[in-house]
Amino acid sequence: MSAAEVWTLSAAEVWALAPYLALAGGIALLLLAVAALRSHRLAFWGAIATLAIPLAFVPTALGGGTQIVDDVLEIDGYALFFFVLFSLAAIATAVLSARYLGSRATHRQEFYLLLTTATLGAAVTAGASHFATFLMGLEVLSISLYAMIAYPEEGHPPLEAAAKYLILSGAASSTMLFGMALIYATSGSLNFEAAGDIAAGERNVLVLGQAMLLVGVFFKLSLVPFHMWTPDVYQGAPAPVTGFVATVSKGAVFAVLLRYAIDADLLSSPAVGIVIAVIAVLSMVVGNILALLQTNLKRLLAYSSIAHLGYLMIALVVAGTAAGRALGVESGLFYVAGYFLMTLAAFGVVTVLSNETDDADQISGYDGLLWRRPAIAAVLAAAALALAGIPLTVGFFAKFYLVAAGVGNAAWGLVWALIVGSAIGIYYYLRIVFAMTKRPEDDRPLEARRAPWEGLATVVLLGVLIVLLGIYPSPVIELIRELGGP
Amino acid sequence: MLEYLWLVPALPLAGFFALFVTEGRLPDKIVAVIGAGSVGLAALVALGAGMEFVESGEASYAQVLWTWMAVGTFTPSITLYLDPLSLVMTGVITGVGFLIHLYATGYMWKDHEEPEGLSRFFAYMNLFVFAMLMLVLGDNLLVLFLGWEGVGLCSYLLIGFYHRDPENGYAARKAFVVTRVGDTLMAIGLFLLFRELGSLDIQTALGDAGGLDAGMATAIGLLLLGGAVGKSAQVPLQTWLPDAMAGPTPVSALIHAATMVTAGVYLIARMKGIYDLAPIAQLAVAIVGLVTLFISSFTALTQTDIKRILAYSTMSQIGYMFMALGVGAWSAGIFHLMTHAFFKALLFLASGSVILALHHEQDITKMGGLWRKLPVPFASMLIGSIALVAVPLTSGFYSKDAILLTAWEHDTGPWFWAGGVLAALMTALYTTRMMVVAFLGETKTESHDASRINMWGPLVVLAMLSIGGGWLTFSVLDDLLGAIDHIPHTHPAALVTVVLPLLGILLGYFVFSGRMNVNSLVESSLGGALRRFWQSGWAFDWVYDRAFVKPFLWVARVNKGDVVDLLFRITAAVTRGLHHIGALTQTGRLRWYAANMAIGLIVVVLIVASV
Amino acid sequence: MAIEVPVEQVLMVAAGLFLLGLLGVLVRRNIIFLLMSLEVMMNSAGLAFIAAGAKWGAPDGQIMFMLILALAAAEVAVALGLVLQISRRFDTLDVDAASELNG
Amino acid sequence: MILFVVILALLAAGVVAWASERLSKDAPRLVSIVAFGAGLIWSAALWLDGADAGGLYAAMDWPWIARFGIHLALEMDGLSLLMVALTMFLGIVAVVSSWDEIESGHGFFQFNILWVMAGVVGVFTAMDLLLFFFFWEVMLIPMYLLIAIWGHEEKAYASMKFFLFTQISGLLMLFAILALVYVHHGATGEITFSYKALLGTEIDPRIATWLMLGFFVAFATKLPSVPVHTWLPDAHTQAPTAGSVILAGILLKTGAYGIIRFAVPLFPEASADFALWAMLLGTVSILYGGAMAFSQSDFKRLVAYSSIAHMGFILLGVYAFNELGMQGAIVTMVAHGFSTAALFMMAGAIQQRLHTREMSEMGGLWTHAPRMGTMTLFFVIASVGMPGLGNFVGEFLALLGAFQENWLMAVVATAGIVVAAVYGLYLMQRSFQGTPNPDIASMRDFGLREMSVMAAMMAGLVWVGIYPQHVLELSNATIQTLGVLP
Amino acid sequence: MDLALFWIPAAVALVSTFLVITRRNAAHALIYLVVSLLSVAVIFFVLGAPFAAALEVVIYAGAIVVLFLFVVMMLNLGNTSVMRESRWLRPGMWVGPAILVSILLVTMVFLLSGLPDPGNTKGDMVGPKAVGNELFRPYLLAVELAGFLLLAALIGAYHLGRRYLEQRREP
Repeated sequence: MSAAEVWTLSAAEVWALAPYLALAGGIALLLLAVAALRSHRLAFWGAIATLAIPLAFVPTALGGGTQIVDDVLEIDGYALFFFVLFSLAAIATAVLSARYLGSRATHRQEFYLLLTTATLGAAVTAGASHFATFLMGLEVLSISLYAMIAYPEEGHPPLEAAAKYLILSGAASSTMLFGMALIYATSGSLNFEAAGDIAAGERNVLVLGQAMLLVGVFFKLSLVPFHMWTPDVYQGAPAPVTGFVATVSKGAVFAVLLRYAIDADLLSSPAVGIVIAVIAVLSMVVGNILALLQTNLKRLLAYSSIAHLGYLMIALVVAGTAAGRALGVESGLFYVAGYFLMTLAAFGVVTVLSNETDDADQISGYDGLLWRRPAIAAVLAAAALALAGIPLTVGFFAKFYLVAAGVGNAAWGLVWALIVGSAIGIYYYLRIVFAMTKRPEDDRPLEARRAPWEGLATVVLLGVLIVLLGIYPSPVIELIRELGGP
Repeated sequence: MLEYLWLVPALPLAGFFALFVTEGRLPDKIVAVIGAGSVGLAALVALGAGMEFVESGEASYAQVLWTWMAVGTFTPSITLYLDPLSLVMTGVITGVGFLIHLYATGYMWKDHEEPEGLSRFFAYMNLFVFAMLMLVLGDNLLVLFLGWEGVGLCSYLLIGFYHRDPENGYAARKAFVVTRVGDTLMAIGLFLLFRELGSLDIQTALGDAGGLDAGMATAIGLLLLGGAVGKSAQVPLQTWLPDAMAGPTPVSALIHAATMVTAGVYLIARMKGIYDLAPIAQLAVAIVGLVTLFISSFTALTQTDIKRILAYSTMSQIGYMFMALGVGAWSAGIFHLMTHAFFKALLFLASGSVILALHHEQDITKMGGLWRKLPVPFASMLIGSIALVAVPLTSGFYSKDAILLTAWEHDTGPWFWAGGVLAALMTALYTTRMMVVAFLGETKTESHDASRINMWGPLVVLAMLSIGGGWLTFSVLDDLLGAIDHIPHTHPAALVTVVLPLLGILLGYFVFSGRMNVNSLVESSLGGALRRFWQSGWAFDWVYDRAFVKPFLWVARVNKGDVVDLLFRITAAVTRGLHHIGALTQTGRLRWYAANMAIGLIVVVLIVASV
Repeated sequence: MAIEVPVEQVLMVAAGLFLLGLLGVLVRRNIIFLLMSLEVMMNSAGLAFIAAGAKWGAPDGQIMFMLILALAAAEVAVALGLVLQISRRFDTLDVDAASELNG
Repeated sequence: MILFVVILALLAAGVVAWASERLSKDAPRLVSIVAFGAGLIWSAALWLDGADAGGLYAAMDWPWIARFGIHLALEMDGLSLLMVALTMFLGIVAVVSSWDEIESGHGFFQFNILWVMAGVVGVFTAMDLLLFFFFWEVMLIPMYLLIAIWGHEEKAYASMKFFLFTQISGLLMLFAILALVYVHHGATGEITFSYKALLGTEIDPRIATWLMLGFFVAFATKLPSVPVHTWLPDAHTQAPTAGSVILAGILLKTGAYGIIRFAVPLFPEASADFALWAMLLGTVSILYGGAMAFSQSDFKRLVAYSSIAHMGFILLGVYAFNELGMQGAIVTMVAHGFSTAALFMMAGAIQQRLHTREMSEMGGLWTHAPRMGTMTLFFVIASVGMPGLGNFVGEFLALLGAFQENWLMAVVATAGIVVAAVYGLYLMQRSFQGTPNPDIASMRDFGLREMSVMAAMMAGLVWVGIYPQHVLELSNATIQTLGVLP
Repeated sequence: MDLALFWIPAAVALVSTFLVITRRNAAHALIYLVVSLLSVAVIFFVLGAPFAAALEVVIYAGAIVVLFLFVVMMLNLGNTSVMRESRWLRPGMWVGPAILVSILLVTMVFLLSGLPDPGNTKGDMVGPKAVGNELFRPYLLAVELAGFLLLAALIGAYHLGRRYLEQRREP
């Protein structure tokens, strides 16, 4: 192996890697810039540029078809879909955070660096086809998140949330690593696909490894019974970061799980199928029930995210079968995209309405919002209804897609659980809407805090997208179909 | 004139419409003119049409107005059908109806609670006449049912005319609901009829009725009887009629004596073709009539309210009509219907004059010696009474006589005759009691007769009809309804029917004027119990109250919150409980969270280890 | 120097270490000890990778171990930063005492 | 095309109405009235113009979501036209009935009314199952808001209950729709939601029963039928008058329409097997609804329960599987729309004047307001089933039809007309008749505005009552094409 | 006999790890942690991974534990904290977790013993060169990512630690 070979990457691989390289390079530049000039404005716009510029390389990367770089990173339409999704979510988070963090931290520059590294980690995770990249991507994301969650310089909740997340996530990561090691011990390769080719006799250890791997993944996806950190972390974390955790972190883990499930033929083991089904059903039911009477909006959304990830498992189960692969992946991607919009919108509203010290996380604080701030209230209503799966919002088609996938592949139990879960879910989503429609009890002048225009613009844009895709989802559906599966 | 037949129902309807739309803003005089005039005009048109019809010699005349609805083969049309039966009914309705309307213009002049009351009264009355005319003229059972329900509605509205008194409202609702029970049976009868014969056109259906098997015919006959029983206040649905006397007296005269309550008789007569095929049903008609006749005449004997006496009397007289139809005296039944309309309307109107003169005193025991002060009402009452008792040569005599003589010859033997005769005796007794107690004896109250021509005029006309109606119309009816089998009056049975009422009058006079002491009999424990039993109308109300009303009210009270909702409330409560339990698990304790992850790990590993 | 060892024995030892670490996480309240337990767990995963790598005679296991090493270092760095903040803001290292979010 | 334009026009009118709030508080309702008036004129014009050879008055078919073969297919045949015209008419009634009631948020109020109606028009014309479901749900949210914002004391509970019931049952329908589509897919290899394509699908009888039940439950809940009726009394009682009018007049009819258009024709055999049970439910509804109505002391609640009883006739008629029953059901839909809307309007008017719905606090109102008394009397009589008025025609035909099919059920159901008399007259007695309540000094009677609407509804009832042929002819065309009658 | 070479350090590792999680004094626990890590390093060596063994000693036992030690000293976790630990660490608290962990142990051992032949490690040394070759070719991206991992940790620790130091100065 000569030194020349080490750096041989074909042009196609380079073009495929270009978005990632651009992002990584951007981070490096941003680090230098921030180190040299401690300016918030520079950091902010630098971060926006770092996140936006790589998007310009995506079309070319797509044009090159699927490229497996170094056997560790599979850059295909699927990975790039998530790349774009994560970048956009990160941009939204950056915009929302700018003013939010202003009153909570004297130095905001590092936050943008962490945001970009987290995005890089997530993007890599979504493209991982190998345990090394899986691990590294996920941990780059996680390590960044710990710091982002604990970012505010005062107050207990962010610290507590970060500590809980770090310790439990560390334990989960260890479990996952142990699982990977066991899989490697049976398969002899760290590549995802290798695990699929194991002889039947070796399944015992493999299955144990997969179980431990799944436990780690379930934790990151906050599925029952590995969900308990979720509400505490969501509540304690700064609102925009919560939005980021709820979307990008979950999305990345789901992306890699789906790819792993397909590459390693995970569902061929009936035991794994049962585990996923049980966990999914539990998540749908428990998540929704826990959210039922919750009075804290961030916690409520946390519980709701537990349920939503449970729903998403339907896509996984369907995609795991040969017959349902295409539909399952499509439904999963569409759901994730929709879920990103709704969740970001919801947490965006929380962010926009938060004041200098406290997050707007009490539902009672939303009383009469419709009459004070119709636009913001409309966005939150759209988000809540989308989460509930009501038509005219993207949430409906997302859920429709899942049910269609489930019904199409006779996953009756899961579909029923989804119906039951949604039924319970309607109650608490509507509670949010109802609170906003309340008439002010007395005639006190309605307080109208000034909302930051950039935050407002962001949430309104998200709200408009929720509704637009709720009316005409075809473009996104067609896009996803063209991208193809992992 | 026959082509203007549609005007007969249309005129009262127009009257109703005019009064309804103007919302009582018309002066009372114009209201009275519209109210009574529309019926009067209808009567004139009916007279003209009737005369033309009789002259034409046709068996029937049908005027098709429009097809009500057309659904598949179900195409009931709104058609007016004139034949002798409906002609007689139309005559009674418009004729007697007009007289009563006229009387009411006086009776109701100041006797209403609201300024627009008079207008409302005549609107209802006109609507009633319209509905009643549709009932008798409709050529389709559905149209008949329209009239049938319409008269029920107007009856409800008019009984509750004085709506501020909740008692009246109760009486009105009772009347409507009880008759609706009958209506329901009748509706079911219509369903069955349509299913079996494929049409609700009366003539078509009767024409095809030959194809019915006897059981079906009996079922239809009994169901229609159910409807008739309700509307005509026969046992067992008779309880509403005495309470219905809460309405203004002209209402009692028109609706609850002359016309509406006889609708059942009309229905059965109209559906003769069915009953011909169903002897059992026809026998049931006779039995219902006899039982009602019996029960109500005993009850009448113990009442003290003059209008309630007349109400029970009405029931018993309709019982005669039912019995007539049941024993096959079709013409005689209708004949009695007509004569009864005359004399009972007269009795009611006259009693109305008395009541008005006594400022709404209706208790006969508080009257007395009125004959001197109220001569015209007294004379009218007297004439009405003798017709009611069927003193020979009055109209009531001819009709009742015809019924009893047919009953004598009934296949089952003279049982119906015997019952009828006994009831005739009772009729004489209670009528005499009423007259004696109210009009003879000492004067007990102040009174002044304020009636004017529009009130006593109708009394006079009706009195003449009550006397002469019998032989005046006898031959006409014969032509129209087919000859009544006359049994010579020398027959022993006929003799009894002639003599018995007279005996009754004598007995009654002696007993109730105090010349014959029956106190010991009345005050014995058995006598007292019997009297109370009769007075309560044979305890029907008591039984119904406990059997139907109380349980229904109990259910309504207990289940106000809707027991079905419990199902959902419990579901919601369980879900909420689960939430609270679940929320307890979110302790915030890191080690507890980790422990749950460990448990989860164990479960997952155990699942994969065991599968 | 290297010897042949049944892989499952090594894996069992690794599992033992892993579970001891887990036990520590489950029992200890002091956040410092929790972090030490986490280190133990990660180290056990590293051991498992080394064992698996040794089974196949490939360097991949060692490479994964090195990545884990980096991860452990990174995590400890951030975690200890957090510990400093916690001890200042909560005035305790007891994770139960520093627990205000629940429900 | 025109149908879509009409729906869009209603939606746009909603936005205009909301925006016009700034001009004056009358502007929004004028916008509504103009919109509904134009809609009514348009329906009348279509009617006068007559149907084309296929029995259609208007039709369109655009692709919407190609992935699932979902089309924006709208068609208007006789039944649709009838229901749309009723919708437009009751729209006007609703606006007038809440003229004085709404104190704030005029624009948003009218917005919601117009959007409900837009959804309803969509429901009545959709020819694609998913589109139908879409509209089915679209009409929910504005209705929910109408109750939740402008409702009375228990609005939170009532609006939530309304939403949960309809939404949960709707989920079952969605499930059934998807399952049906996949059964069709299995048979033909084509994924389509087109109503006409799915009509003749061959389904395993056992599955067909379950799918039919999915539809039936959704429609029976909306109808509503015992035992899923309990949302209705609460929703009606708490809704603002316009809400009650729309709910009773139109929304309940969508359930009946759904049964006639979808549940029965899509699953003719399963429905025929189920007919006995459906008729039983109808009968129980008639009797139980009537008994419950009598139990109530709240004016609106009583009327609400009476609606349940009336809707029982629809079940009875439709499942009689003959022309008489079907026509009876349809006429009942129209007539009940008028009579109950009027009674709710009356309830609203009384509540607005006396600030109570408790009949124990009324009594003798006739003295103060003879016009209101007369109107109440008229519509009570209509709903009691007086011949000559529309309700009678419907109920008689339904019973007559049912009797052909199952005489026992029809006989028991006929007893319902006695119960109707009991509660109807009791309502009249306790509110308008009886001793005048001394606490009520005076009560404003109806004015020209209310009377003109009332007169229109009276005319409608009489029209349907004495010459229902217009209605029957319109619906007959549809009934014949449904292909479910022998 | 060869297996003793494996099992002796393994036993030391297990015992010392047990002592780590049961100590009350953080400094003592850290010493045992070092012992545990060193034993694992020996196992690495035995298994033919000398480079990993070296890294284990240098980075784990060296750098990371030292980092811990710094913090323990900075926070001055002396005798009071030992007493506090005794209070927090009641014997009863061990029962539940111990049961859970035992169940896991039994299941994992059961599953692991199912590893089929050939179940032995190769017994070959995989030296630094082999590792390096792999590391900088197929795993280059992973290495780059490790860099970003450490970068993120650096930024995070810097942010958190700076605040600690700044805020300490304030009062």
